[in-house]
Amino acid sequence: MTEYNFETEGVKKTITYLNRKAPYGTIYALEVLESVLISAAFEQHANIVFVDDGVFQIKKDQDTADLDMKCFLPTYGIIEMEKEDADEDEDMDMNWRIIVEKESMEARGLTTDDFKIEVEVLSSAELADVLDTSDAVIGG
Amino acid sequence: MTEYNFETEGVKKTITYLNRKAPYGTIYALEVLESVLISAAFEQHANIVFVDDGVFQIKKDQDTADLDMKCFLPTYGIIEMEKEDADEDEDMDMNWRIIVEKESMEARGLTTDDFKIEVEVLSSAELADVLDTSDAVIGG
Amino acid sequence: MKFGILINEGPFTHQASDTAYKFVVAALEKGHEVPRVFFYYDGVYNANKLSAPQADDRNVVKRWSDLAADKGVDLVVCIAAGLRRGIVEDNLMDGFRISGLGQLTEAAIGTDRLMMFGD
Amino acid sequence: MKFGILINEGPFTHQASDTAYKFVVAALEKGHEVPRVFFYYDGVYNANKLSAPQADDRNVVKRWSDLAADKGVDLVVCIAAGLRRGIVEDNLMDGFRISGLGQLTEAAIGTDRLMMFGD
Amino acid sequence: MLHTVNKSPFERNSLESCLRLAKKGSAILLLEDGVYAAINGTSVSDKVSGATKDNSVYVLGPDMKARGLGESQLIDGIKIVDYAGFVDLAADNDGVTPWL
Amino acid sequence: MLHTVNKSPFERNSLESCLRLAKKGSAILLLEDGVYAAINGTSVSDKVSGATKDNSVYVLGPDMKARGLGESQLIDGIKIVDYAGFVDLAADNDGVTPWL
Repeated sequence: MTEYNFETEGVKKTITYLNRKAPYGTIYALEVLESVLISAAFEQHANIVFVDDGVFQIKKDQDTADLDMKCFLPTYGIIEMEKEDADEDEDMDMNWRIIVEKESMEARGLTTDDFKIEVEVLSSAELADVLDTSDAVIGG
Repeated sequence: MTEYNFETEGVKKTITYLNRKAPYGTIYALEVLESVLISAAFEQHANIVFVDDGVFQIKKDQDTADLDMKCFLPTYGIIEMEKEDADEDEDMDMNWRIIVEKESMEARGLTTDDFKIEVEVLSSAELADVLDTSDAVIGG
Repeated sequence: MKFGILINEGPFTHQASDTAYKFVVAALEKGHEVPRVFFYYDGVYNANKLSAPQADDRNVVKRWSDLAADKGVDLVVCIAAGLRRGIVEDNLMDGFRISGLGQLTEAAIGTDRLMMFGD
Repeated sequence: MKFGILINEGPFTHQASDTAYKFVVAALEKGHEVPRVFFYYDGVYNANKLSAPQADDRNVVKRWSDLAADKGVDLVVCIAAGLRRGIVEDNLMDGFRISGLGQLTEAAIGTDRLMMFGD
Repeated sequence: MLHTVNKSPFERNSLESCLRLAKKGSAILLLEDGVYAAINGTSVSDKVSGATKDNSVYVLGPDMKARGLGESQLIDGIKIVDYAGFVDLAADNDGVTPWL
Repeated sequence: MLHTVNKSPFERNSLESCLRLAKKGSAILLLEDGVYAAINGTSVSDKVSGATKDNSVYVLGPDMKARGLGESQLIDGIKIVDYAGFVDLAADNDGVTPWL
């Protein structure tokens, strides 16, 4: 067992979290959220992107009581708050974006009114630029 | 722990194995094969059906040496032999069919020449009848 | 009526085990029999007694185990699938037993309906 | 160049762990560094020391363990993902260690490329 | 025959294969991520609506609720069942084909 | 940017999403079950062939061989790489986006 020590002090990267799976059918939505939350402590730039069925993750009115499963929606609220904190704190060099792809949203009959949190809606072409300039992409 | 004992003596059913996944990307093709082989001992009727990407399971010329993975193709040969044994043995009331759906095969640019084993090619409508008259369907 | 159950995915990652559990409970409540649940593929992970979910989450492994104790459902883990994935007697939860694939064929033959849950 | 590796699926059921292993071996052969492999989601099952595949199959768990011993690759199992799935110190293969999700963020920040393998 | 579909119609081909291979008059139950096929105004709604002409289509209520989908968004002709209703469907039809 | 696709284009939407969201001029590597997208004469061949105009498309040789696919079946313009070539692609492009 070799424990590696990374030099991360002073390094600033852009990490994109690419959420493409529907919630509850699989755990990816929940576990990727856990990793987004942890990353806040590292003060990196982050794009939290919802594409394909990932857009269903932030649908309003989720109620998992009948499934005995934990509902993720409140956790997205925490992410929204982290983003607001970063936006307002001028001493913090941390830019978070919460992005929904327009094409994915529309194919699923959704509008921004259907979402629990505030999002930036980008076209495929605009999102392609965001992905292209990411340093690391973590899929869910 | 409760061990249940089924009365299976004299019961004759038709079990359909519905293979819809490509080989090697996931293990389903291999493990469903293991269950088909075991079932031969129970002398039941069986339909071994290849639909969607399942048709790739019996593609000729598979060579997994570079992946260090076990190649399934020889096992399909065993199933073909089990079927022939059942067909030839007049005392054995066991009818096995190995079926490929025509639509799935054609969409993937395949013909029966591409397959390692002899198959019956059925149209979607004909296969729908086979599924409809199965007593149990086990997917892979 | 007798239902046989086949579960092909592990706990938490896929909903399969959750849906199967809800189905079994509803079937038993209606007076049906569920003589056997067979765990195959990654489904064998449902029998891992070391699983310790967070306090506010459901305990999938314990829930199956309790069902075996309370309702006498026969929980069978496939030996071949379990060996390669490391689900063996050492870490097997109470109420589960390890056996061969023939137990799945038996369940397919000996029940009125075989229900499959997986990915 | 430094590569960080993220593996999201368990052994055998998905090819992800196989592809990742082949990638890591090829990268090391070319003189690149692979300081850390992080096991997340069902990827934690790659660390189950009870896994005993058939003699004619590859031993995925042992292969990772040997790579840690031979090449000093840091194999980290996510503690939260491991707890819910029952991969804990009791059944952890040699060469793996259990730690928090921050170790994944570190690998994303501290390497030149993060490679993800999964379903 | 009861056909069960647990995959999103936007992500996988399970629903499509089910519709192609389910005999006319079959029952189809949409569950887990399959419930997204039951809602109006999506890129697959027309196809699913067409299927309600030939088959009895059901959707699992608890899975809709978990995903924030309401009865008002349902395609006409699709009926909601709970787990007890799922059991009834499995019992009343003479077999079950899973499209996973 | 290197985009990796490991899913069959007949089963899932991964390739489609990759093609929609990869910037022109990107590299795309088809691996695992994704290699089925690289072959001629299928229902998706035209789409993939079109993608070779805007992007550099590669396929992982060991995964083709395992699945019984030969070089002669490849769509024009797609190049075969081995694991060492995969490493080079990851190193030579300035990032990796996985479409799993």
